[in-house]
Amino acid sequence: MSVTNLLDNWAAVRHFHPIDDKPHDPYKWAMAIDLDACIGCNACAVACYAENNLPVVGREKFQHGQVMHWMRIERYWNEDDREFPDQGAEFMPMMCQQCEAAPCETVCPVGATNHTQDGLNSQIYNRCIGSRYCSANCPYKVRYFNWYDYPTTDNVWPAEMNYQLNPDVTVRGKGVMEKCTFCVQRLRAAEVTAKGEGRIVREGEVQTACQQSCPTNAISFGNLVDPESRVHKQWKAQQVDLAKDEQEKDKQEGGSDLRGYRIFEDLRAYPSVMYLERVRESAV
Amino acid sequence: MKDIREDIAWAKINQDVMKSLENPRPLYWVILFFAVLTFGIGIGCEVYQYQMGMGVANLDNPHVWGLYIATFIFWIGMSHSGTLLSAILHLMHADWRKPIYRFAEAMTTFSLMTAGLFVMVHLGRLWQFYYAVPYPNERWVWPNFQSPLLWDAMAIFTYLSSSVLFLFVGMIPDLAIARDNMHSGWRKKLYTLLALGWEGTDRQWRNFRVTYLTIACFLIPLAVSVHSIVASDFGMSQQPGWHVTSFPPYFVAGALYSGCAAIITLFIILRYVFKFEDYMTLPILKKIVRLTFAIAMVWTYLNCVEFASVWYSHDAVSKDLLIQKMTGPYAPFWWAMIFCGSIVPLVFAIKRFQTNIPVLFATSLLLNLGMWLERWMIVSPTFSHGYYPWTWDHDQWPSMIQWGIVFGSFGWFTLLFMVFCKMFPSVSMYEVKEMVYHRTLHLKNNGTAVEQTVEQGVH
Amino acid sequence: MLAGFLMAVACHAATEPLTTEDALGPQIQQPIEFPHYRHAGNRNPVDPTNSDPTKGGMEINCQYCHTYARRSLTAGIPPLQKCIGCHQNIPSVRDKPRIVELFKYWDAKKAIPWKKVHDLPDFVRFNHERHIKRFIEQQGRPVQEVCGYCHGQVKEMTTARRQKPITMGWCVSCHMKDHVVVAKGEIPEGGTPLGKQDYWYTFQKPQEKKNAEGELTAKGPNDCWLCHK
Amino acid sequence: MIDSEFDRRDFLKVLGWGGAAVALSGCGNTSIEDGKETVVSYVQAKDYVIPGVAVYFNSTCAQCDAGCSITGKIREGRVLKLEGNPESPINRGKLCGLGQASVQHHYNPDRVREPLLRKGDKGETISWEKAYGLINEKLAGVKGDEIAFLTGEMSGHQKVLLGNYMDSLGSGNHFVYEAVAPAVVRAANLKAYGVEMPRYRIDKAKVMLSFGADFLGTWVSPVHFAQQYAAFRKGVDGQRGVLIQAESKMTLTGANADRWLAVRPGTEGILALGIINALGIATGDVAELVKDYDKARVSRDTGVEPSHIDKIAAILRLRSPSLVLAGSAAEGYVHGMQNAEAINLLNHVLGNVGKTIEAPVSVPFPQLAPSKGSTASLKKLNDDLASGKYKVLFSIATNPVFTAPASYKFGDNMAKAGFKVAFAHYLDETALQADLVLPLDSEMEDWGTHVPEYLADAAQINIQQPLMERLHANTRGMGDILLALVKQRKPEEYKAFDDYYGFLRFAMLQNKNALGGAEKDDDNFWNDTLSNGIVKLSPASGALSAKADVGGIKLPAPKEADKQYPLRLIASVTSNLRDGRHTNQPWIQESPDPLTTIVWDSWVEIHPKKAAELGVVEGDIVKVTSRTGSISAQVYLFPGIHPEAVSIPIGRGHEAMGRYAKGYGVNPFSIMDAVFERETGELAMHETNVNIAKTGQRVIVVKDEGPVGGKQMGRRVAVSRSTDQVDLSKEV
Repeated sequence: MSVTNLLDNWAAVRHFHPIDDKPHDPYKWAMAIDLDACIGCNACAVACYAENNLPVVGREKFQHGQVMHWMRIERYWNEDDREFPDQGAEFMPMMCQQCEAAPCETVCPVGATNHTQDGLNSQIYNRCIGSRYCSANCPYKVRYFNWYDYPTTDNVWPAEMNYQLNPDVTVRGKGVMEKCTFCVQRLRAAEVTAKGEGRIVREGEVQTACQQSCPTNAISFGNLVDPESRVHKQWKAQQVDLAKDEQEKDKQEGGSDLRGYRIFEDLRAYPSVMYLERVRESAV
Repeated sequence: MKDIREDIAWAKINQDVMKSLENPRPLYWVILFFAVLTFGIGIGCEVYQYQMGMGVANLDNPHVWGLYIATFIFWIGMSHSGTLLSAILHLMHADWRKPIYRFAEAMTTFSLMTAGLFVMVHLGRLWQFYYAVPYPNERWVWPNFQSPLLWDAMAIFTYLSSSVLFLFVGMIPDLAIARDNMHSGWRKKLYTLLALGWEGTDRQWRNFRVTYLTIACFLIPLAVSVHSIVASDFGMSQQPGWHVTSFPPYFVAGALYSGCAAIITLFIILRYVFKFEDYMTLPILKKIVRLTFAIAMVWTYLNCVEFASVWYSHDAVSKDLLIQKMTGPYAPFWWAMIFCGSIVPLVFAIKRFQTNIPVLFATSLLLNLGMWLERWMIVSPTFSHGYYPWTWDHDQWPSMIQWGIVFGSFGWFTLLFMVFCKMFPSVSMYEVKEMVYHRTLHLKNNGTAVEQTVEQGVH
Repeated sequence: MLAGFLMAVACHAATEPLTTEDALGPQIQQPIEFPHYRHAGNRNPVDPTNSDPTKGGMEINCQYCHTYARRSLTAGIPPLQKCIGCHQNIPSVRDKPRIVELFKYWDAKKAIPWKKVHDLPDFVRFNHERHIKRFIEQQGRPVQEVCGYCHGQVKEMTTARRQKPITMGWCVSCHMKDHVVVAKGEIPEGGTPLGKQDYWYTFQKPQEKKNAEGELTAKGPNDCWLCHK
Repeated sequence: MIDSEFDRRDFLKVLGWGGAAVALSGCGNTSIEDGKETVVSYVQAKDYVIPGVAVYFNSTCAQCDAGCSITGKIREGRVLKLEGNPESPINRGKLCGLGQASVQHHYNPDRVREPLLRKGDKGETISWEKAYGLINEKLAGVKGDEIAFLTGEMSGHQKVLLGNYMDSLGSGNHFVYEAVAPAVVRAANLKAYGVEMPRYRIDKAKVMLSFGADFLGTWVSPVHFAQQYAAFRKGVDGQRGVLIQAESKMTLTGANADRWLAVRPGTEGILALGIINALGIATGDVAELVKDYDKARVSRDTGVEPSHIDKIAAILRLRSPSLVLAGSAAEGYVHGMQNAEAINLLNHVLGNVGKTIEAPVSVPFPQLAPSKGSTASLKKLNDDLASGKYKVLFSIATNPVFTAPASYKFGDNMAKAGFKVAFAHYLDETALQADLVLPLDSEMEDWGTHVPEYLADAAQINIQQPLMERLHANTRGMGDILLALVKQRKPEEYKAFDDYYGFLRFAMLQNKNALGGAEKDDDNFWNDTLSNGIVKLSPASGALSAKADVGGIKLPAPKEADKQYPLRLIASVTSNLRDGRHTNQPWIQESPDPLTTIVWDSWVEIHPKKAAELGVVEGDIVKVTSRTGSISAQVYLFPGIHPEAVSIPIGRGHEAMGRYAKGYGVNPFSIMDAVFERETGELAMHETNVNIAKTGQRVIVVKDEGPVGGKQMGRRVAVSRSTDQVDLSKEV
């Protein structure tokens, strides 16, 4: 640990932005969520609780806004003053967008949140000192802080319930930040297996918990670099470019017939999650 | 009006100041008692928070920062006026600063210490704070040098160490006086130790002047940069209401403002408690009041600049936030901030109030309240009305624990400050003598013969 | 000022990981003092054909007993059944006190409560499988050497004792070295001349420039999320 | 391997492997298992048991009756997570939140762990031998007619065994009760299509018109339908399917509709006839029936704008095939049957029968087919109990004390039975009333077979098998208990079976050939069966006897508002809570209601317009009073409800059951009037009228959405557009 080492490696540690000379290779994990297919059933959110050892905080803490759902389903209504929401609700699964130029990463004083070369925004629990700057700087507000020590809190994991905890995921104690990881434990397991076999992870070999449970396949997840992956095809079909802050479809005059978009694109965080706009029939 | 009486004898100066180390008015003990009490409450709250987790402060996702950060900025800001008085005015040869710069510098040091506590209190895992310190470690990991929070920690630490040095160096001649005035006891030993063998020789004086000047020069850019860095905690982020270019000067102005207001408060208290009426004179108070008024107007101007730039920008989100501050759940506090910060100082423009101690005391407290509210209004509304509408306005109101720690910090500061004033000469004796001497020179030059009744002083 | 000071200290700091006095950890009392030297130790150097255990070790491959290591991130402890599998056929040592103890556990169908020696903190996940694949299977290095990188000369011990500091800096120091990449195996379709090795390195492709011997090298992954998740 | 015999139970032990310590660890000083010094190793281990590597076993989800197949992830003997089994045509690898939460049912700290015998107000722990002996003793001298069995929907070999036991007792009193069941729709379907539950081919439809069928959330087989819905949205020939939902209170399905119509409660049938009228393609009887239902009248009665009726009729005419569904919103009235019939008539008129409504899959083993639940059965049981007909009552995994309308006074009537045995997972409201409580295994410890009511492609038998060792030593599988009981009666016939596992294996092997295992030997067949988790049978389906029968359809005019009780209470079924049997699973409690995002509590949904009229705002505690009783709950202003109705979800308001359920929310069954559907005798769940009074209290509603509600405030977060602006054909 010398300054040379610091100077040599710093840029490598800190920069995996979508810049031309640093292409993602062989992996860039990304997602596409079809809001037209999403029915808002919450299966993904519960699957996330099961996979990632999320604590159930209980009514009182939920009221204080201390809930820990990495994946939340937002429900929006039409905003014109109709008497009834006669085109239904808009459901919006929201989790960490794994931004390429993540606002959270640069501000962490201890470097507990970093960018990995496979395009994930990592969160290292044991490095976190709980300054919460990352959450303060997150435009999507998808980071969740352990306000209490849930492992020792009554009725969070009482006896036997703790048998359900996933051994591949750390159970977080008080004072650390956490967030959606794209089920990194599954990704890493798949990557390591693939490396051992001298190949890259195949499409469909690894699924996130939310994707796996989604009854309508609204969530697709995969390697954006892999031309065979569904995610790659979807992003391409929607002409959404990871490295751009304004997509082709937004530039077209009079709008386009594409429906892929990323949230708050103009903030230049380059999120890794593309949403597909919800569609409603014009004939009824 | 004269800043100080020119007929004041050097021996009397020593006598008066040394008396402050012995028997202050009873009010001193009352203040000290309350300081210990509130500090105790604060400690209790912090221990509870440490045990239970940050949740007891009633912070939430996404409202992750609250009064701790606001009060942290408040204390950092408070520290700036000490430097202004002791260093900037020193370089500008403003003589009137001489009787008051010592306690102002002490205020700088102690408010920085208090601010430093908030960095700790705020951390979710206080026991791991050393991860943020760049030192060679067995983990082979550096902290993140990109983070304004890390700059912040370093800047504060640097500022604190420099301020302590500055305070201490400036005190050496006076410590020697104290040493010589004490006959025995632990205090004598303490002063002897701290006076570093000061004899008042020419050579010592020469070196002293150079050292003092050097530190003063070093301190000024440091002070400005410290608060600019605190401002960049916000300015460097992407959030509406924070991502403002004018934040560094705005923060510095705010810092000087609250610091000056605090100086007025402490001026009045010390003047009474330690019977410093001859040194902390009303004309000096008047000068600080005028200075404060000027800074208040600068702050008001910068406030308007911020509003205007938000208003005329095309940033709908920031604009939204500004409207929300004025009309939303934080509106009472926001308007209170405007009232206390921009309307109340108008009192200072009225000549008759410029030396009216009760009015000034009340006003200075209001100004500080306003400045504290300002920091809160910078921190909190952005959380409850940021980019993402789904997470807005989670009725976040600080819990008693959070308030307890905030009040505890005032107790801690007062405790340190009051103990300092009782332990060390809070009026710089050698500089007051200098001031008196300048005064007589001035009179002489004007051809008014004043009979020198100066008896031989110590130096 | 302070930062400058620390910088200066850091500049002077050695590039080697810091180790402390107690890095090796205490000698832990195990329920049965398992003689690693007997099982894995070298054969009698004087007479290599002599397999008399009193004269030397039996050179049993580490992976013969520690079978889980190559298949899982956890190395695990061999099931008791494994010990018995051999020892029920070795009547000569049957009445040795340690073997008697072993059979007591077996008869009671009770697992031996082995104590942890290489006890990583709970939030660290070291992957045995990957390291074995990388160095033993793909690079063909000797098993005892590879295991020894972290576990030391176990073949000379009774019950194992920690031999390396196993701190994060120590792990990282190895990951920052240039390790030789051996190209072997056939070139897969669309692959590179490196053959199947191409995807060994998630975080760093093998370097273009070769080392002094003309071999390709690459560093280990430099990603916090590989071990902490 | 020393022990080569295939015995599943041997290795499913809970082993505290070193990895388990990792599971319970945290950061630094927070670890639960900090300081654990020993590595726990195996004595013997199967080849495929590798510490740190998960094994997977297939089983069946028992959280609802849809019969989704699951794959359990097992590490070191602990089941960690459930996924859908991709081999099942019902759920095709998917699993809903409720299914995911069933591990929390299994590990629930509030499960009953010992057989309990009532001693005054307390339960005394007794042994199983004593419990069985007691049952035998109490049954002595009791006539078969005096014994009643109350169960939920049952199928498979457990049903067979229960039948055998009942036969041995000479009792025919099997009451199959489901608080939430499409019983009226079944009856209407039987009339319209000749089958109770045809196969709905949502994926083949181009337009769907659903009258309150919450097929995405709660109705019949939601995971299966949700998958079909995804295909439906992708469209047949690239034309995106159009969903129109008509109901008085928006369901999850309604929230996904292209057009949601707020229908005045009870007028769904009128709307259906109005649409037939507007279609103008009906002839004969049907045309005669609908001729009075012109747009103006229908619009007046139902509150649906005439322009919408036109548009719907137009799109139904234009795009074929379509699919019309009658759901719970239509059936919950006195005239629910007529509503459902009128709606089914639409399918006939549109010619959907045979296209999107197909004949159901027939199950070759009728003895395994499910006995379908209804609410009428509970009514009958309740009446019988009230008359003191039964001396012994077996309640098997049901909770009628919680879900029966308060006016039944079910608890009091139940007390009239001399001896009440409850097979229970929790000490719920019903178990507390029982004299003897028998603790059941969770579905992750138990053996069983299930045949779902709604089958997808082909007939199938779902296998339920233990995913791990029994967590508590003294719980028993339902099959094991039934076997022990039937052995008391017929020891000779059942002496070959040590346990239910033996019975099940024997029974399955006996039919090996019919189950497609003709070429395999017994062990292979059995192992394959267990490893697949499903036995798929060859597809066999008949044709529907499609006839448009208008006889009996006579819809009443919408009711005038009751002066004293002006509002209609809709006790809604939410996708998380269903009938409240899962409320003690904390993931379910904390998973926000999809529409209101409320957690951990009940609420009263009121339309904002109505709320303004009543002067209530969000968070006001209001007293909701019906003729039967009153409850108090917080108000939530919900735009998706007809202003003449208020809605309270069922499932919360438990007074017992466990730490996560007890004391959260209110139970709308406690104010539900006992009004019944005229033809089927089912409880009419939407026929309760209520009034609302402010209590003056106000609370903060605990929910996920912020106080700006579902507004985006001009931010581009969730974006919508209409079909004429997009080109879906190019999508992948």
